Amino acid sequence: MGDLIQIVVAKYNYWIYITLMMIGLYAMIVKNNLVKKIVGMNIFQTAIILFYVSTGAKRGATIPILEHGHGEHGAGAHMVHAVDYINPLPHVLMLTAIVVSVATLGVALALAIRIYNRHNTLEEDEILAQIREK
Amino acid sequence: MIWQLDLAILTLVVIAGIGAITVKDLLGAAILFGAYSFMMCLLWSIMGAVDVSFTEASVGAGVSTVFFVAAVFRTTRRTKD
Amino acid sequence: MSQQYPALLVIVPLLSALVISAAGWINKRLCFPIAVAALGVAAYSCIGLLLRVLEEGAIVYRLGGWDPPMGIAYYVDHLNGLVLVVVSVVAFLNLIASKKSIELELPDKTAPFYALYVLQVTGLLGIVATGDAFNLYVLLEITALSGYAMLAMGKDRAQLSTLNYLYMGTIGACFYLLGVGYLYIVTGSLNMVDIANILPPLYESKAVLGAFIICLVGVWVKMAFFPLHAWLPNAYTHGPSAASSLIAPLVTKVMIYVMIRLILTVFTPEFAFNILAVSKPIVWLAVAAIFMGAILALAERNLKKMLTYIIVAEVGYMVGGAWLGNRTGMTGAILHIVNDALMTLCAFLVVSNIAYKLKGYAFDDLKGLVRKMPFTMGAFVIAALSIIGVPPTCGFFSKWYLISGAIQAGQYAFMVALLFSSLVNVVLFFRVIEICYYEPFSNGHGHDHHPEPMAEAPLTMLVPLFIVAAGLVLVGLYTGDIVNNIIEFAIPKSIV
Amino acid sequence: MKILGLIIALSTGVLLIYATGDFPGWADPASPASLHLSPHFIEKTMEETSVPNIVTAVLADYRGYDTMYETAVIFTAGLACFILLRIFVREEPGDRLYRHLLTGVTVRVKEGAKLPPSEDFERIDATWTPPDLIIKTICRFLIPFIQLFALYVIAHGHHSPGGGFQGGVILGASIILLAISQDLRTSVRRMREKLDAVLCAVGVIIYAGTGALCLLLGLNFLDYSALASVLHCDPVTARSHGILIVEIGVGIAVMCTMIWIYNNVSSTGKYDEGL
Repeated sequence: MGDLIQIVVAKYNYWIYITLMMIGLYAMIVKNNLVKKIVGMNIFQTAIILFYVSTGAKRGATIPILEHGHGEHGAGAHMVHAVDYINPLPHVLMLTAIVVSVATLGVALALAIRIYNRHNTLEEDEILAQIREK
Repeated sequence: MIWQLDLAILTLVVIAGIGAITVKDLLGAAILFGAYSFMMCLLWSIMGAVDVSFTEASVGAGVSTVFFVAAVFRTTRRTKD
Repeated sequence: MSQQYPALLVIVPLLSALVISAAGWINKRLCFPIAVAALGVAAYSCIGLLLRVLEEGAIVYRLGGWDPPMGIAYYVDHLNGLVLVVVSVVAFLNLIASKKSIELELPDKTAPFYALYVLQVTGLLGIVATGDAFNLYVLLEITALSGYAMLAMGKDRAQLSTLNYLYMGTIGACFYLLGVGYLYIVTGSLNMVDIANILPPLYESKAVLGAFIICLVGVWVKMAFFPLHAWLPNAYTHGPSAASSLIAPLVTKVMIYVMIRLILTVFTPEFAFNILAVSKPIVWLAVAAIFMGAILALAERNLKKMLTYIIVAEVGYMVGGAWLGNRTGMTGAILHIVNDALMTLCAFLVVSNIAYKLKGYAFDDLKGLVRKMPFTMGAFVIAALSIIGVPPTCGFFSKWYLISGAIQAGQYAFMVALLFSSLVNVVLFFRVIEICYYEPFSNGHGHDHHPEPMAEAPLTMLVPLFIVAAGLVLVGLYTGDIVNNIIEFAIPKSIV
Repeated sequence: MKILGLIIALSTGVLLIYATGDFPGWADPASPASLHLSPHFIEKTMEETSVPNIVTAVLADYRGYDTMYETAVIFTAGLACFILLRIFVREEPGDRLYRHLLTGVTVRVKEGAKLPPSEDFERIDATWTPPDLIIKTICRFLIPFIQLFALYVIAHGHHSPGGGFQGGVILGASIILLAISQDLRTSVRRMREKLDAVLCAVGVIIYAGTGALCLLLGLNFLDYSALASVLHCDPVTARSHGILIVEIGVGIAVMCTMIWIYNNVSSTGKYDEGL
C-alpha cells in the first residue's frame, strides 16, 4: 500500500494529464454538438502539452534563461551547469504545439460556421437528418 | 515548487475541463475553456516553463477564447449536451 | 547546387506558396505559372536527389548547420528517395491536369487554392524527407490543415465530412505526438537514427511498448486503416476534384511510408517483428480491411465513392505487406506505394474529367460515356486493369510480391484476401465499364435518337492523364529495375 | 455511442497508465530526457549563439526549421479560414442600419438604396448597443500600451520570456480589442484586408527568405552564421541577429493571421459587421 501511494504521489502530474486526455477524447467521440467536440479537441491537445512540459521539469532547477547573460560570450566567462536549469527542449516543442492547436481551432471553427450557415444547427444528428431528407 | 498550490491548481484544471464539456450553453463552455487554459498556464509557470505559459496565456486563454466567443456569437448558444 | 537538393525540394514550394497567396491579391493569372514552376523545381530536385542517393548512398542534410541530434537533419535514403519522386511527380501532373477544373469549381478563390495546394505538397515532401520525429508532426499538421481547407471547398456535405476528418486527423496527429513524447522521455532524443541507437537496451520497457502502440494507432488513424477508416470515404468523395485527386493518391501513401519508416528506422525490425509478437494480429486486421473495403465498394452506386472504398482496401494491402515480416512482403508494400499512388491518381483524374463534363459521377450518369469521352475511358480501362492486377500494368507486380510474401510467411488468409479483392475489383470495374457502354435511354420511340457527339475533356486534362496511364504500364515493365536498384537497398539486411 | 466512447477513452487511459509505469520519476534530474540533449543546449547555447534565453535559441536556431513550419502552419490556418469563409460581394446585400448622430434616430436602408450624402449618419451593426464611454475610452488608451508591450516582447525575446509568437499574438489581440470595443469596420480601416493578407505571407517570407539567403551565401539552409559577411560581425553574433530577424518575421505573420482569422470568423466572411 505504501508503495502504491508512493507511485501515485511521485507521478501525479502524469495521472492528471491522462485524466484530461480521457476527458477530451470522450468529448470528441460522444458529444453531439460540433463546437463541444472542438472544445474536447482543445482539451485533448492541451493535455498532451501538459505531458510534455512535465517531462521537462527538474527538481532543484530554475527557469531556462541564463543569468549574467548580457554582453559577454565565449567559453569560461561563466560556467553553466546543466543541473541548474530546467530542460528547455520540451518547452520549445510545446510552443510549436500550442500554435498548431490554435491553428486547428481556427480552421475547425470556420468549418463549424460554414455548416451552421447551411443547416442552421450545430447538432450532428440534426444535420445528418437534414442530409438524409434531401 | 509548492506542492499544495500545484495540487489545488491541478484539481481546478480538471474541474474546469469537465465543466467545459458538460455545461449546456456554448458561451459558458467557451468561458470555462478560457478558465481551463488560464489554469493550465498557471500550472506551467509553476513548473518553470515560462515561455510556454506566456504563449498559453496569450494564445490559449486569450485569442482562442475570443475565437470561440466570436464563433458562438455567429452561430448559436444552444446545445443539447 | 546538387548539395542543396534536400533543402530546395521543400523551400522552393514553401516560398512560392507564400508568393502565390500574395500575388493572388494583385493578379490571379500569376498564380498558376508560379505553382507549376515551383512544383517543377521540386520534382527536378527530387529526381536529382534520387540519382545522387543511387550513386552515393544515404544523404544527411543538416538544417541550420547543426549536427543531427542537436538540430534537425534530413535523412534521405533509397526508401524516401523513391517516395519523394513519386509524391512530387504525382503532384506536378495533377496540378497541370486540374487547372481547368479548379477554374470551373472555385472561380473566385483560385489563388488561395493554389497556395494551399503547394503548401500541401510542401508538407508531404517534408514528411517524407525529414529525419526528425517531432519535425514530422509539424509537417503532418501543415499537410492536414491545407487538406481540410481544400476538401471542404466541395459541395453538399463536404464541410461536415471534412470536420469529421479534422477531428479524426487531430486525434491521429496528437497520438503520434504523444508517442514521440513517450520515446523522448525514455531516450531523451528526437532524431530518428539517434533514437534507434539508444533504444536496444530499452526494448523490454513498458514505455517503449506504449510509445510504439500509440504512434502506430496515430498513423493508422491518419491512413484510414480498417477500424479507423470511417472518415475517409465521405471526405474524399465530396471534395472538389482537384483536391481529391491530389489528396487521395498521396496522403494515405505517405502515411504508410511513415509507418514503414517507424518500423524500419525508429523501432527497428528487430523490435517490431521479433520482440513484439504483433505481426499476426495486424495482418488479420489488414485482411479485415481488405474484405470490408471490397464489400463496401460493391455496395456503392457512385464512381468516386467506390474508388474511395478501394483506397481503404489498398491501405490494407500495404499495411499487411509491411507486417508480413519478410523481405518479399516489405518489397511488395513499398512497390505498392509507388503503384497505388499512380493508379489512384489515374482513376481520380478520370473522375475529375467526368465531373468536368458531366457534373455528376453516380453510375446512372455514366451511361454512354464511352462514345462521349473515349480517350478518358481508355485511360480508365488501364487504371482498372492495374487496380485489378493484370500483367503488363504495374498493379500485377506489387500484388505478386505481396502474395508470394504471404505464402512465405504462412499467412494464407492474407493471400486469400488479396485474391478475393482482385476478384471483387474485376466485378466492380467491369460493371462500371459495362454501364459506360450503354446508350442513354431515349425517351422517344424507336430510332430517333442520334449518337451523342464526342465531348472530350480539354487537352490540358487529357495529356497528363495519358502520361499517368503510360506510366502505369512503364512502371510495370521496369518493375525489375526498381526493385533491384532501389527497393533492395531500402530494406535493411536484417529482414530476410 | 456513449458506451463506445467511454470504452475507447478508458482503454486509451489504461494503456497510457500502463506505459507510465516505466517512466523515470517526475522531475528527476537523472532522467534520460535531462541527460541526453538538454545539457548541450544549456551549457553551449551562450557560446554558440550568444542568446541567454535558451528556449529562444533552441526555438529559432537549433530547431529553427520546426519553427519555420510552425509559422507556415499558422499561415495555412489563416488562408484556410479565408478560403472557407470569405464571401466576396460586389453590392452590399440586405438592409443596412444607419444612426443619426445628433438625434439618435436609427434608419434602415433597403437593399440597393442610398442615403442622402450627409456627415451626420453613422453606419451601425444590426446588434448595435449604445457605446459605453468607459469601455471605449479605456480601450483607446490601452491599445497603444498593449502594442508597445508586444514590441518589447518581440525585441526582448533574447533575454526574457517571449519572442515572435507571444509578441505577435499580443499585437494581433490589440487590433482585435479595437474591433471588439469599437466595431469591425474601424479595425478594418486601420488594417485593410489586402494589407493584412499580404503581410501575413511577408512574415513567413522573411523567415524562409533569411534561411534561403544563408543558402545563397554558401552555407546550409537557416545557418545564420552565413549572415556574418552581410552584417559585418562574427558568426556567433550573426546567429543572434539572425534569430532576431526571424522572430520579427514570426511576429508579423502571427499578428496578421490572428487578425485575419478573427475578422473572417466574427463576420462570417462578409467583413461588414463584427462581434
